[in-house]
Amino acid sequence: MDLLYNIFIDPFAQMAATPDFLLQVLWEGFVTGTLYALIALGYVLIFKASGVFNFAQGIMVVFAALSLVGFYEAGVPAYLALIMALGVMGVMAIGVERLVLRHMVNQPEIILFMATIGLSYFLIGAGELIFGGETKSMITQELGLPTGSTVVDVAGGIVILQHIDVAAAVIAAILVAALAFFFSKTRIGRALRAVADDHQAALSVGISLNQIWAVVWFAAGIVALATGIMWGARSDVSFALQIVALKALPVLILGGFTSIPGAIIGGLIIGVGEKIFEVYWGGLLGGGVEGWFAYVIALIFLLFRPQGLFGEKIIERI
Amino acid sequence: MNDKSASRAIESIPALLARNAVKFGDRPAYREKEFGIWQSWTWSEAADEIRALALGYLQLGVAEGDFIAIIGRNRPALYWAMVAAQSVGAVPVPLYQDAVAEEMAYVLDHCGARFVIAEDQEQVDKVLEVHDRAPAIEHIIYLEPRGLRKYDHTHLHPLKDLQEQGRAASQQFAPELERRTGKITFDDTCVMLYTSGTTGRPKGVVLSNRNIIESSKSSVEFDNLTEKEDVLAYLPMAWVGDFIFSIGQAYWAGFCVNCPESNDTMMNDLREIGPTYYFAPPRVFETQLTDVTIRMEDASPLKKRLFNYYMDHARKVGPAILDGKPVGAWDRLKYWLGNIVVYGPLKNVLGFSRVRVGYTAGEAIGPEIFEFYRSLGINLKQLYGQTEATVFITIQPDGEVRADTVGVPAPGVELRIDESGEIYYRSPGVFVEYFKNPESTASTKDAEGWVATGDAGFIEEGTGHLRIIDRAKDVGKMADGRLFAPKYIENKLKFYPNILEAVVFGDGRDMCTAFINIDLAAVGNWAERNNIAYASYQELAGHPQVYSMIQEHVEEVNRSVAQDDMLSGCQVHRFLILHKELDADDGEMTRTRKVRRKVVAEKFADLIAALYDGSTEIYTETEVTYEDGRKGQISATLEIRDAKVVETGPTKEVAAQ
Amino acid sequence: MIYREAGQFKTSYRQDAAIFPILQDRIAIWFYLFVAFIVIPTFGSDFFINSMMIPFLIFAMASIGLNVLTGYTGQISLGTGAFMGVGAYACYKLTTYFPETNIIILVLLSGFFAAGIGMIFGLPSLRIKGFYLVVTTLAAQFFLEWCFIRVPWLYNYNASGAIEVPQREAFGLIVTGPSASPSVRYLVVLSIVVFLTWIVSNLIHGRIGRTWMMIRDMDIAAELIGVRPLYAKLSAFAVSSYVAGVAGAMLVFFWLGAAEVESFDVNHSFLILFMVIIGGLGSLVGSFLGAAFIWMLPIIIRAVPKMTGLDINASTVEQLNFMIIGALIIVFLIIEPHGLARLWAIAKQKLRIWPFPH
Amino acid sequence: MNAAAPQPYTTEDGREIGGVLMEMKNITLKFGGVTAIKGISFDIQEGEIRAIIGPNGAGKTSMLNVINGFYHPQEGEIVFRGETRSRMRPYEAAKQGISRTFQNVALFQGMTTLDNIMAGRTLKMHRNFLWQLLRYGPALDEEIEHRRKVEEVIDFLEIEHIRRTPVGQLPYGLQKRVELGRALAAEPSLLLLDEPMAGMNVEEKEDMSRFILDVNEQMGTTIALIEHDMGVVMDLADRVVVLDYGKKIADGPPGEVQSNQDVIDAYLGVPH
Repeated sequence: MDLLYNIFIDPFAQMAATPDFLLQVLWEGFVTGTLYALIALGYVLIFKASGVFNFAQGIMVVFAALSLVGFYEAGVPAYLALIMALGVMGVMAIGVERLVLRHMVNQPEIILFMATIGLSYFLIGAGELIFGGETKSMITQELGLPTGSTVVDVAGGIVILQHIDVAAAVIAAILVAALAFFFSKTRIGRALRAVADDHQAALSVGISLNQIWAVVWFAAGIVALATGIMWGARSDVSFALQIVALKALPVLILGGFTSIPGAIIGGLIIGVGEKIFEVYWGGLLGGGVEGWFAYVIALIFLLFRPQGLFGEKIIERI
Repeated sequence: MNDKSASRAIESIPALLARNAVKFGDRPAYREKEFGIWQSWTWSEAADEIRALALGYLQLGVAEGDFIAIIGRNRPALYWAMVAAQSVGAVPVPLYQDAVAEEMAYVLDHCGARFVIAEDQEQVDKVLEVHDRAPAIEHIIYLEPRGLRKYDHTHLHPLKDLQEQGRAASQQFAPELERRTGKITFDDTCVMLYTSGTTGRPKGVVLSNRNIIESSKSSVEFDNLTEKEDVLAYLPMAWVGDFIFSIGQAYWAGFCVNCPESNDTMMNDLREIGPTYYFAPPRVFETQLTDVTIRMEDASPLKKRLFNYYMDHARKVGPAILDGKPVGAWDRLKYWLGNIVVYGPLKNVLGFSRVRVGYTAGEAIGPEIFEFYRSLGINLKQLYGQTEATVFITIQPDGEVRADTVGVPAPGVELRIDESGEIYYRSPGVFVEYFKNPESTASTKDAEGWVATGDAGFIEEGTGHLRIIDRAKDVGKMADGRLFAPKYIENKLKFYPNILEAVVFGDGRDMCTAFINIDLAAVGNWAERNNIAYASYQELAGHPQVYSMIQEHVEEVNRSVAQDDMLSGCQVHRFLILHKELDADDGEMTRTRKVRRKVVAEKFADLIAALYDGSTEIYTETEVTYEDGRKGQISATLEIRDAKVVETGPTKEVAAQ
Repeated sequence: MIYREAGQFKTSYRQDAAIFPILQDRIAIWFYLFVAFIVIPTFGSDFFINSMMIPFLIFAMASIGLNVLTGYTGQISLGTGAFMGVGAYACYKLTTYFPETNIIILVLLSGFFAAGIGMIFGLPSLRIKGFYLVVTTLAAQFFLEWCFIRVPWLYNYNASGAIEVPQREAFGLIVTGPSASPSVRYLVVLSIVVFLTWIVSNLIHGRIGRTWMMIRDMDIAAELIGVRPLYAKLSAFAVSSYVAGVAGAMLVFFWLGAAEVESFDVNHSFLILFMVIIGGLGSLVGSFLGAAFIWMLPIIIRAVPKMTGLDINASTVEQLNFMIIGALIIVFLIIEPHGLARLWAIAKQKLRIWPFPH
Repeated sequence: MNAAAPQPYTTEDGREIGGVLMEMKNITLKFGGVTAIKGISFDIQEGEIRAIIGPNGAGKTSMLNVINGFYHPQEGEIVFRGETRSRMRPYEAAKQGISRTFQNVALFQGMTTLDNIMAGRTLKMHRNFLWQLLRYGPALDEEIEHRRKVEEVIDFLEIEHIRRTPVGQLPYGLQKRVELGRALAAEPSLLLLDEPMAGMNVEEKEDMSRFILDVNEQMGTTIALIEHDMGVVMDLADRVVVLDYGKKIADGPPGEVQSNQDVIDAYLGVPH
């Protein structure tokens, strides 16, 4: 009976008892979710345009952040370092297209997927070799991002809002809006969508597949850099982030592999869900459940709706 | 010599079978690749199958002296059908399976076969088609039931059922079978084989048990063949060679006959079995060598160098080592190395690893081709023979193997050359008669048993080896009286892989000219490597670069022919490349792929005229027969080229005369 | 070149269905076994046996496990490390409760626990494919990792949180623990690996292996022919996890001697996956080649600069190793998606038709 | 047009066509809002070659997919061997002896011809896991026994020379033949062929026609086939059902169907 009580009654009693704490937890979850959403966004971009499930997105985040910090530490002014880090992502996008994707046209998806695992290993090695393996802190202030926090009185208690978190949410919103604009209003954006729908059609209207890939990887690189900065500002910049980035996978399962809104909503669900579960139920299991909660949610979800929240039901033909 | 006294009693193939069933009871007698594996029958199992079939024949009413035609590719059951026929005192008549209906009708009618064993639906259809022209046929027995279910089965029987019935009626017919088998003697007919003569209708060569058994016995002893040999039966069953190798020698020595799965898998099956005793006409060796050359063209430069290096060495010392002649230790070591990296693997992929004795015959083999195989350490030899001689006339003993002779007289064979140069022989293998054709019999075989071969040749001084020049009737005189030996020139031309077939003209004329057939495999490969596009055989054959290449070959032959005083008049002055391949279906060749000179000369008279009237090209139309029997017309404008000849003074010819 | 197939013909399906139908291949296998069982223990140094051969064999075993699932059945998995962990922890618990039982038997038994867990996490594969399945195997990976930390019962409540291998004997020899000699441990590992490879090879060459490959190549057609995806996929998960579990148990008991969760983390899952990719999907030989390659590579990277007199520190070697492996994965996928095994097969084919090029 | 009542009949070449093997009653199949098949009924009789024809998008392949349980119809009944059900399941269909080939060859590309055809016998193999582990005794005996059957199929289809070739390397025509082999290996009582001659040259078509007729005649297998080539259908089929836009527009012997005005209109593309 104790167990049932601990599972079904006690957590809700706690929530009701300290609503301000609940709000704090929700906020924390929301911010984490935003970051998951951003990583997932990177995956979606590349998957939509090239059908590649880019396993290396996580390490791209780390790599982008490390370049930024690395340039700054080498004496480059912060904003210039930001631009240079963008340049690094651009070079990487072109490099990936030239050296990898171009040679793997028409390969099965699963082979491309494995190639990106190889790519992420390569980037881990290269990143550590260039920037060293030790943890670095993000140059938050130097970039002009807000620090400090605001205490808000709410529901008979307080909620602490870190300014950087607010900034993260705002930046994420801006990025999403920018991408939406890019996809619907610009020529290259529309081309990207055409490619996603039908490679042949895209080619027939004179769009070079190679260019598209480079552009889309670059876009994913920008998202990665933004994610890296936000994440770095909240914790530190380290390769451990690569494992955290894998959480984007369950996010994608929920949101679907090709849906930008799906990625965002999925990210938020996972972020908020795992935080709440950790705080209110994690203790029962000895804590640390954040590590797997997202995956198990995704697993359960898969069993009932394999095509994701926003995906269409697939009719199998033969 | 217990064997000898025992063998004296053995006067027929069924008697040999009975002996083998006891003596080699558990050794393999037949294998056939079917359903993916080599189905095997031991001698005692084979004896049982044959007996069942013989009983089945009896039940079907086969009488002594009946002819039983057998049509199909090499399969154990068809061999059994022949031996079973012999067991009941009937005469097996194997036919060429690719014969068109007309040929088949003639043969079936000529021998008056009452029974036909057909392999499958295709052959059954052919027999049914000609039934009205061969009315003696009463029953058709087939091997493969596929597609035949709907056929009227009153005169049609599956071989399996016949055997079943035979087994069931064993009690009833066994005594009759014993009686018939028991009374077969040396002088009874063993088999009748139709020769695909180069001219006229096929003739039925009647061979007695004496012919077959004596020939098999002496040839088995000649090469020390034992029951451990494996042969691959893939040559037409209607050909005397296959009968001797797959029945005569196999039964005498007790070795195993292996039948391939299908034509498509022949080479693979050859490789799997790895025969120890192997026969192939020169054409097969030639194709194979061409194939080796082509495949090696694509090899990496290093491998090519290695291959060429060791093949050069093999040509130098290989034959000598094979003949057991003294060879230096260093050369031996190098040959040993070569054997590891080149010869051994090559023999392996060709399926010749285990070949102990190999023969080629039927036509002259190119010296390069012959040497190639011998230098690899394959004991390839030549023999000279005929259906009428039950194969063996001359044969090359181990250690005396040369490309330019056909060996010494086989055991028991006497040779004679008459004043015109034609070769005559007399032996225990000399045939009984041509069936229902006493005139031909008389004109071929004289009262003392000497048989004219129709070939011209001479016995080499010192060695006693026979050398063949040409068909006796084809050896002619040119207008100025010089010797004209077309076959000799044609063979020289054909030794080039690019040339598949050549026909040389010049009898009674003042110069020699030639038709050339290119080898599509070799020339096609060459064209591919040189980026020469072509859509058809005809287009490739007419290509100027191909012409130039062939011209070089012709001129080279001319240079070599000029060396020989007697034949220097046979240099080819002008030639053309034919727009179609000479084909047995069009009657231009025999089924054994010998050129029918007369037919070709008549059919392409316009082309010959052009060769001699100095024109540089000629338009022609030709009738062709397609694989399915339909006929069509093809037309082409052919280029005629002059080839350089080496001038030789006329004095020598005068002297020679 | 060394093949002499002429005259090697099959007169029965039994011969034709042999796993090594060619005589020379059979000779080669006996030769490899001779080298592995006699030559290496006799002449190999302790370093060679302990640092190269034992881990190579264990990783090869794990690769075979993953290959069954990914290479033969087409179900990609990133949870191999965790399934190895299940085997290791299961074996640890088993030997705690049954200290007298032959440890080799316990190692083999522990695989069944991994198989059970593997089947549970394999269940979603019935409904989902491809990347989706990657996520469920990651779920297994992280959930199990968490278990290895948070369930102290699993490591007998050790303060260190690690499992430490006690000394155990089998057939009168000390086979585990610090005083077990490398040669003995090597021979035990080798025997298990050879035995299980034989078993897996049997499965692959029979009906079950065929149903796996049918699912891999075209699952819909397989289903319409009458393969039940449930059985096919779950049996693949079970066999795969069993083999991985045994490999995990061996990893701890015959090599590391002690282990924490880090030995079974997601990076090990990747490592095994790389071995399978580079070795060759759907090839047992490939699993050995891939394991040898990935395991030997860092050793070579370490050794080469030393020989040339360059001094490169350990972390640089590690990083170079990552880069090289990552790049190689890509290169292999571009040039030869079937990995070393295909190169091996091509080489073999070349030897069979030598001197012809094709 | 009324369907001919399922009466036993004798074909021109004298085969006895028996009772009804399978009957489709009023089948309707929808995908979302699209109706692929609208209330179609027809039957397949024991021993006959039944053709399903129609223009592109007429619902032919969907019909086959319903027959072997890959698609589940929203309405209607399927009677197979006297058993009525509202839907088939693929496994059940296979178990009941329905096997098929596919419009775009659906072979197991990574496996050899031999293994592909062996795969067709999966349902007939029963030796348990433990024997399979050892690949010895009963498991090996079973494997060999089925190998023998498979070799008969290989022999029947004359594909000995590609026995050990991975099917991915085979030309299209041969792949189709291997696929037929895989279906035959299951010794089906009803064989469904989805455009067995698509993409073949004349010679390959002739071969395939011969094989189909031989299968029907020698093994007595009932065959339902979809085919585009009208000539082929007229030669092969005993009875033809014609679909257009998911509806049945004709059903009967080839000659009769060929002269049917609706069929002519459908093929010429006359608007409805």
